[in-house]
Amino acid sequence: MPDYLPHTHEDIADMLGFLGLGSLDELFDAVPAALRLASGLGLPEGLPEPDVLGRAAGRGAANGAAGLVCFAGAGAYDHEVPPVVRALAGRSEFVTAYTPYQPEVAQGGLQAIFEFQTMLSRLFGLPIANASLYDGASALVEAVNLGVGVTKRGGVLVSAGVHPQWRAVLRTFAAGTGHRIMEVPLREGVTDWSAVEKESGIGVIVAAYPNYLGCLEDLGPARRMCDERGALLALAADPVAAAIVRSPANWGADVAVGEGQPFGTPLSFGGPYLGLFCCAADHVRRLPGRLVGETLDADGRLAYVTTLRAREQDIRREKATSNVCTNQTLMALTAAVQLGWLGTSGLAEVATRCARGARYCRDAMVGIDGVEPLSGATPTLREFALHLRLPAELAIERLAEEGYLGGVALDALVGEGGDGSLGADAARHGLLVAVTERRTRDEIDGLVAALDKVLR
Amino acid sequence: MPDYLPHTHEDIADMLGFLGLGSLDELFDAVPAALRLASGLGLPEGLPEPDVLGRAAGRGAANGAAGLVCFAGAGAYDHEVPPVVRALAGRSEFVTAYTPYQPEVAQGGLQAIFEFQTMLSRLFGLPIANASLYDGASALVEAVNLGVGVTKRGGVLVSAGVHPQWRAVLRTFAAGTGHRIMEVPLREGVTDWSAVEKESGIGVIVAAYPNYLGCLEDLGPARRMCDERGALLALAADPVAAAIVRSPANWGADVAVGEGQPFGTPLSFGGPYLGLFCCAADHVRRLPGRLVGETLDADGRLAYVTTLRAREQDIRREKATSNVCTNQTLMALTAAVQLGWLGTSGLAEVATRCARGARYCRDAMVGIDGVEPLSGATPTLREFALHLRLPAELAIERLAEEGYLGGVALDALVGEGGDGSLGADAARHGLLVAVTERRTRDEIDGLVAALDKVLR
Amino acid sequence: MAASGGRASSAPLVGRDNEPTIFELSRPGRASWQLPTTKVPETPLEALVAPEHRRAAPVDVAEVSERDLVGHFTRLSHRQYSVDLGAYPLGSCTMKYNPKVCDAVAALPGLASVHPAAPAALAQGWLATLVALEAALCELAGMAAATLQPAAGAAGELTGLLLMRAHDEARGERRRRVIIPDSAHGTNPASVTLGGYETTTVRSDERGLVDLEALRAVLDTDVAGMMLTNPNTLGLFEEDIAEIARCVHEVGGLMYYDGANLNAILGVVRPGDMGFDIVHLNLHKTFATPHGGGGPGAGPVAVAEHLVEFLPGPRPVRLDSEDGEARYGWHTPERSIGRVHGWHGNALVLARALAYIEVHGADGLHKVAERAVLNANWIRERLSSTFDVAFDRPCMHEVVFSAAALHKRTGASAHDVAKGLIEEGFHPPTVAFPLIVEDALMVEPTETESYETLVALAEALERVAARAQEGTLEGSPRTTPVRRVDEARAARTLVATFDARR
Amino acid sequence: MAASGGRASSAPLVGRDNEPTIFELSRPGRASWQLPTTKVPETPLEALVAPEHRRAAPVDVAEVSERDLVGHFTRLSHRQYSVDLGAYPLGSCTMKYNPKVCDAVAALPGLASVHPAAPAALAQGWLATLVALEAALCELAGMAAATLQPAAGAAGELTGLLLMRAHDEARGERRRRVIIPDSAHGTNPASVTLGGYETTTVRSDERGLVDLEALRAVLDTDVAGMMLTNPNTLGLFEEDIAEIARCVHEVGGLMYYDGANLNAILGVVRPGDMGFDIVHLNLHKTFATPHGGGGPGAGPVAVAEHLVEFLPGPRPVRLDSEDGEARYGWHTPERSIGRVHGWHGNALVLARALAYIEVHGADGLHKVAERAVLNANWIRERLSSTFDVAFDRPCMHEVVFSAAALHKRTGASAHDVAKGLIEEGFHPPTVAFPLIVEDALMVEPTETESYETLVALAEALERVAARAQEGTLEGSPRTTPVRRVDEARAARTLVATFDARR
Ligand SMILES: Cc1ncc(COP(=O)(O)O)c(C=O)c1O
Ligand SMILES: Cc1ncc(COP(=O)(O)O)c(C=O)c1O
Repeated sequence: MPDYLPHTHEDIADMLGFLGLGSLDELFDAVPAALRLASGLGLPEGLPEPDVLGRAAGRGAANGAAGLVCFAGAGAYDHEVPPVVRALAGRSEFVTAYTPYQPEVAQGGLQAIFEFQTMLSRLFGLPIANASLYDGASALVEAVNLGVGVTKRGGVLVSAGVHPQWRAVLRTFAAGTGHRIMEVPLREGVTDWSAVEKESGIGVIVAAYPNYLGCLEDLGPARRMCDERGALLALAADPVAAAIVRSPANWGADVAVGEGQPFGTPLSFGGPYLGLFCCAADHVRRLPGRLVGETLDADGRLAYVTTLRAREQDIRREKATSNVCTNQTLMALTAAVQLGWLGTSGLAEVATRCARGARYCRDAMVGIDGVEPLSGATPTLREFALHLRLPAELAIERLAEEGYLGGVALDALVGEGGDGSLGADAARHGLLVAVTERRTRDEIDGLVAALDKVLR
Repeated sequence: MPDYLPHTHEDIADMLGFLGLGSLDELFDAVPAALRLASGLGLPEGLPEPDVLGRAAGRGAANGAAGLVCFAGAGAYDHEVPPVVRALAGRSEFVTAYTPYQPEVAQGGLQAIFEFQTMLSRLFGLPIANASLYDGASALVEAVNLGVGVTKRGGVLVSAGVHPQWRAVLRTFAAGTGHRIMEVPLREGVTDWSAVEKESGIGVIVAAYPNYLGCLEDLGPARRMCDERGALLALAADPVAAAIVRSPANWGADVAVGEGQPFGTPLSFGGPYLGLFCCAADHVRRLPGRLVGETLDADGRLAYVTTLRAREQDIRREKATSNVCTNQTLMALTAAVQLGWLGTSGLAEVATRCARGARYCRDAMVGIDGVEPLSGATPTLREFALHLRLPAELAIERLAEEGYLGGVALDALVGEGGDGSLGADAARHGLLVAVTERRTRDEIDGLVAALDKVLR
Repeated sequence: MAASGGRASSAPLVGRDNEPTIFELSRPGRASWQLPTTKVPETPLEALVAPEHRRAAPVDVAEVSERDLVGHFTRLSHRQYSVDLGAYPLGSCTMKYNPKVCDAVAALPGLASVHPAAPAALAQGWLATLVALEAALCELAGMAAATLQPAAGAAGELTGLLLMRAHDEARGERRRRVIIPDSAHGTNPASVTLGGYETTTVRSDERGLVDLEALRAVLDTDVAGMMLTNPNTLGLFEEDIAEIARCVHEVGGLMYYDGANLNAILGVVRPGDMGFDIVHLNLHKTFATPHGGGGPGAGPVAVAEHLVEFLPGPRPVRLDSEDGEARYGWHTPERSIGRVHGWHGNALVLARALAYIEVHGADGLHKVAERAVLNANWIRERLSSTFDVAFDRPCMHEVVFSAAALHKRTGASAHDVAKGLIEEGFHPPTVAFPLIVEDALMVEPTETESYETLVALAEALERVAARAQEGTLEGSPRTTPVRRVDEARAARTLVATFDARR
Repeated sequence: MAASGGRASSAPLVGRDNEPTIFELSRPGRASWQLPTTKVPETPLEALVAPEHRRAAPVDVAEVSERDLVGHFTRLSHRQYSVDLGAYPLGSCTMKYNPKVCDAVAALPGLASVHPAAPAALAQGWLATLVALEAALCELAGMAAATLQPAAGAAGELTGLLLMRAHDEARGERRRRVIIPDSAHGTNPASVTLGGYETTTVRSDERGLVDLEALRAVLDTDVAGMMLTNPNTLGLFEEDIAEIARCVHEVGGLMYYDGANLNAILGVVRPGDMGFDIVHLNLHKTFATPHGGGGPGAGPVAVAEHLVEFLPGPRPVRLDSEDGEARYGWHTPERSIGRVHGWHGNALVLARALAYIEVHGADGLHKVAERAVLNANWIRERLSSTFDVAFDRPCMHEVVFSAAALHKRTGASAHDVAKGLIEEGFHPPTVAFPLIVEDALMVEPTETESYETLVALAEALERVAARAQEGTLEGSPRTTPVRRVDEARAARTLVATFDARR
């Protein structure tokens, strides 16, 4: 059976002859014999493509969730991705290119990222947007690193409204950088900034908008605390909600990060996603990741190129602003295509439809016996948290039997036993429900009926 | 909801203003009012894309056959089409191009067709291959037209081994051209040429190789009859089988036609498929359809262009060799990609695997009680016909319940009551079974067991 | 040594070299194919094919690695213009943008993987698709029923002519002539011949319309019918259509509508209402099923009530059902002319067209016509001082200019203008058709091109005309992978395969 | 008026114009989006978002028709080089051909449409995928377990350093230094800093390998570990690796393997067997998950037994089951350093890599290494008289040349050579890396390029060198959509959005 290697027997003989070698094995003479694998790899023999595709399809079929109507969110959303976006973003020129080290033959990708940067800058209201980071969580880590770098203060106040898994990632990486991460609890779904009034040495304050329970918080207090302490405000913003709510810049954010998955990337079991990163112009020389800029070619023609490369590790090495090299360019390009498809009106329409669906769903659900809103009366947008009579994981299991992925159990996000502001009971019984523009009234009504049944 | 039309209100106003018109309606002033649709079309309003895609998917789900393991053939086969072929043949440059009227910007498509012509010419052994016709049946019609045109004799002997539906198409179009189509019956699965020894005025003799029952016939008698009468031999050849059996040219065919679907085109409920057409060099000026040839550009560089256009209807009008204009170029290009992927060894391998599978399946099936081979001991290749104790349509219905599309009922091909050589009983109880390289031993064993069960 | 498949120098992005053929990239011993593991016993070929049937040597197709296969065809794709790259204002061809959702429909496994001989019970979704499309097309054409079998416009024409014939014969007649205007597309007369009729050409008058007097002069009871497009191939609406139809019907002839130009009148006026009896529709033109570089298309034929009994069969039909649920089957009309396709027509093309119709709906299709006609008239007006408008009246969805005056003045023909336009980044309009206009340039912008694109196209044509004036057009195009090709040489030397090259 | 989206003049096929930005194509009132019919009550925005939270005006993204969107991005794609167009011999980057079957795997709805928070019971197929991939990677690396969370190589490095730290701390230690050779990739030192360590650079000797004496001189109990790629970034195998590992282990340090170059040694020698404790693998290099113009990739980290307890969690694991059927769940190690990704890593990239491994199998992966090394050595030998080979010993999968002599002789730098090569139809090799080689040209042909392609590449580089000699290289590239770009200007003027343009 053929493989992907073009070498014929004659090729190999010719090439070895040219090299004065007697066998392919001699190519590895530099590898000490004692270290070499004596008996080959403990892996099966290769399978033909159709068999491999069949296996993968079999694994796909074993994912029960793939067939369910999706009301799960928590930072990953089931949005419409039209065939036209898939076709364009899937063009092999974009998919099989490397990082644009030779701009003369990479104008296509570079321009698409330039357009992405512009769109994101407009969405978040900040003048600088980079070419992507790994995901929302890693973007948050970089935002904090930037903030600490600017302020030279390692204290970081993080609202407990920030996605619990992002906070976990932040904690992990703080072990290396030594930042002091302090969490600010939620009360009735909004951050209780008063709880940390006394903290000092604060370089960065982090909030989420809307927060992970879906609540729109007043960010005035956070901004004021920043002003008082000379700290930077870093916002984790939902980029879809941003189409209809106040922008990070409007709240006075110095850095805004987010998860760009909703812009054209399928749910994909969590990745590859798209870390969004924007900042004020002051901080551009500390920007993590790549940045595409405009310039001229030898003939004076407009051209695009990655710029301010002196920040990056291939030049600054240990003094680089970040270690990120390979990022998520294809997802950024996909977002540019998806946003181009949505356009000004479509983006607002999607956000509005999400909010409508969520409102409709929430109103119906809080009417069910055994369901309470978790965040009290705080306004929510496209997602909301409920307290169920049953443990949420159990409810989700039963809803799956009815054909719905009914949401995300808070337990699964914050870990059993809750986290800080979310007590063990709330975590255990908390269900986060998200509604996108794809969900129909029938589907919502169906979920509501199923939940009612499940809770009986 | 947006549509695909880019015109804004301002655009329309501007453009109408430029034209001195007051409304879009005035654009149609030339259309007599009495004729115009007063009340609009009796069609529903437009649906958004996702709804339309959902509907189509719903219709797809209503096709039970899509989920069955396919042993149906009769000229349409379930062959392997790898992702790489789909990706390349699906590139939008190929899909959304027009017929190459401007060769300077169509070298890509033209060269691909030039390569297709070369591959087909090598496969069938004849020097000239055109750029495709609608399907195998239409290619046969054109072959007969060419033969009658060359010989100036309207008598056409057609073996009953030619696909019954192709023969039907031939009869339909003969009503226009006035050819006298005479069918030559089969006996024990092979054409009984002796039955038509006395016919005169014969311009073309048509045979199939293998014939539609899967039998490999000796074509020597047909060729001899042609030689005796100065008639042309037109062969309907299976292009996959051709990889391992004698080529049309080798049998002395003047024209060879076939159905090219097996080369990269999915089953597609019967279309778009690919009419293959090859002929001897003598007849090139009577060739139907398009032909790509090589030439030079103004700088002396090799270039491709459609050639001998003077045969075509846009120039010769009523004297054209054929009326075919739009053909099946994309399928021809797909075939070039698929054949490139298969290559010399893969093409032979596919054919051999089909023959192996068919042999294995046939051997097992004829052992079942209630099953007899329909064509006696005549050798078959990738497909074979059986006589079942039950009506074949009933058997197929029951096999479907077991998960198999068990074959094609001869009835469905020849019409109830049989045709010529195939009596009503044989037609009713005849099942045509095809095995491609995709069918596994387990699948074949499963079908055999199911058939055994069904016939009990 | 074989040519390198790794050099991208044939891709216009980096170079202008020729792309080697796949045969030049081929190297014995390479391969790409991979086939599933089947565990079927590996009977040797010798035991499968008797010597008298066995091929002597394998077919030498080509031997390349998957990597080189991909490089080769990707580079070829970059040497090919397409709608997705830019405007394609080819008159008569209706090269509009094809919504990608239709590709997604055609790729659905539930549609694409169905065998055409699957019993009706197992293909209900397909039958429903075909029945729905037939109904929609009939509504658009003002007809009673349709066959979806014909694979392209020309196949539809011939089918229509055979229907005419069957109709004749059913009346015990044997009419011999079919009338066609001199502006007609070449497939019309070619089909007439294949339908067993003779073509009688009727000339166009100074309006660019059928000359009524000339028509009346050739009408008699030997006339089986008349083929017409309306708007005609000059982009003009045949205003006298009612009268034409009346005259043809009066002698017992049938009216055949060539639907290649239906885009102009969707939802405005219907062929049936104009008096036509038989209509073919080019789904690959009007209903945006992409043209594939030369096909596949589909050319369904719709007919008035009195011809339904002759339609090709088997036809997809909705069956009576007791439970009210839709059930579909096949039915062949009593006096059917028979099959015109090996199976059921270009089914996936039909599915695309239905999706296109559903997504547009009644209102959307009407808008298509409006905007197509608006665009064409804007271009007509804008360029009327640069080129001569062939006929001095508003056009429908396309407009025919004549470069004859320019040609005489500057030596630059319509052909030269076309080559110059390529350098400006546009695919040229249709040239040299229709035949009755000297140095014709036939522009069909289609409704999917924007106002800005029209302006850019007009400006580009103006620049080209200016270059003609300067005498600098001859070397065009200079920016394409190859420059002007020698068509005559191709016919003279006739190298139609790689093997004929040496 | 907005720019025309219908002009293809920016596509190299027909022209050399700039492609307008989507913002220039934009025209108020146009749109492409279509959303499903949901029948959800149309509550007005005002009732959904309180005034104090409401955005004042919609975000002005861009307003284009679907047709112009398609034209725009299709034209942009024609302005982009890619593996599918031709060879891409970027050293250190391993730009091999990516089998299309992996795209098909990643597109499977059963994989692509699964929500990452779906309960384990509903994501068994995904968990099985991850567990299978982890096992295969561990076998290839000679390690005990792995985390699949890191999204790229650099993320893997930092994860590895945090594991080092956790290991230190578990022993009650607080070591401060990590050793890195001067040839290392820039992400290594950058990660060291983020891991809270200081970088100690150790120089390479005249062999291009770690200078053992220099290494011994910097080793002490303050050293947490050493990061190394092997083969190193000069394409050379560190022959003393066993001794290096011994020395580092002797002072209590850990050995970290940067897996960017694993392609060279697949199935030949394993990092674990060389003495490494922590290994990251660049799936987007070795396992042919396409690079996407800059990502996504995946950088799983595999570790030796003694570090398993620190791995990030939650980890996909196979559960004990009574019925023998495989069941999967999540498990977080006791002393886990915590999450390093928002979810489970770049899952679809992981699925691609598994498919790649399955289709190749043990033997196929070994062949990958053999052919990659064969190709690199052939190029090395062939070009050794044209450029200086940086180090005079056989290379592994890539080779570093120095254009320093050429530069001195002709004034043409490695950068100039790269630009000249573009005109020859090849993407250039990596230039200016590794930093320790003056005027470095780092060529990595990869195993998927054929002998013919290597010959063509060598010939092209020879022609470029000859042009350097003639002094005609400076103006290159002249065939690309833009010519040499002014990188300094970009940094000076900093226009990183369309809005900053004016
Ligand atoms: C006016 C007219 N009639 C008929 C045809 C023939 O249609 P087809 O090419 O689909 O056979 C065409 C297409 O070129 C046409 O433009
Ligand atoms: C030697 C080496 N190490 C590390 C990296 C970093 O990997 P990534 O770009 O995936 O973060 C690279 C990739 O450029 C590399 O070549």
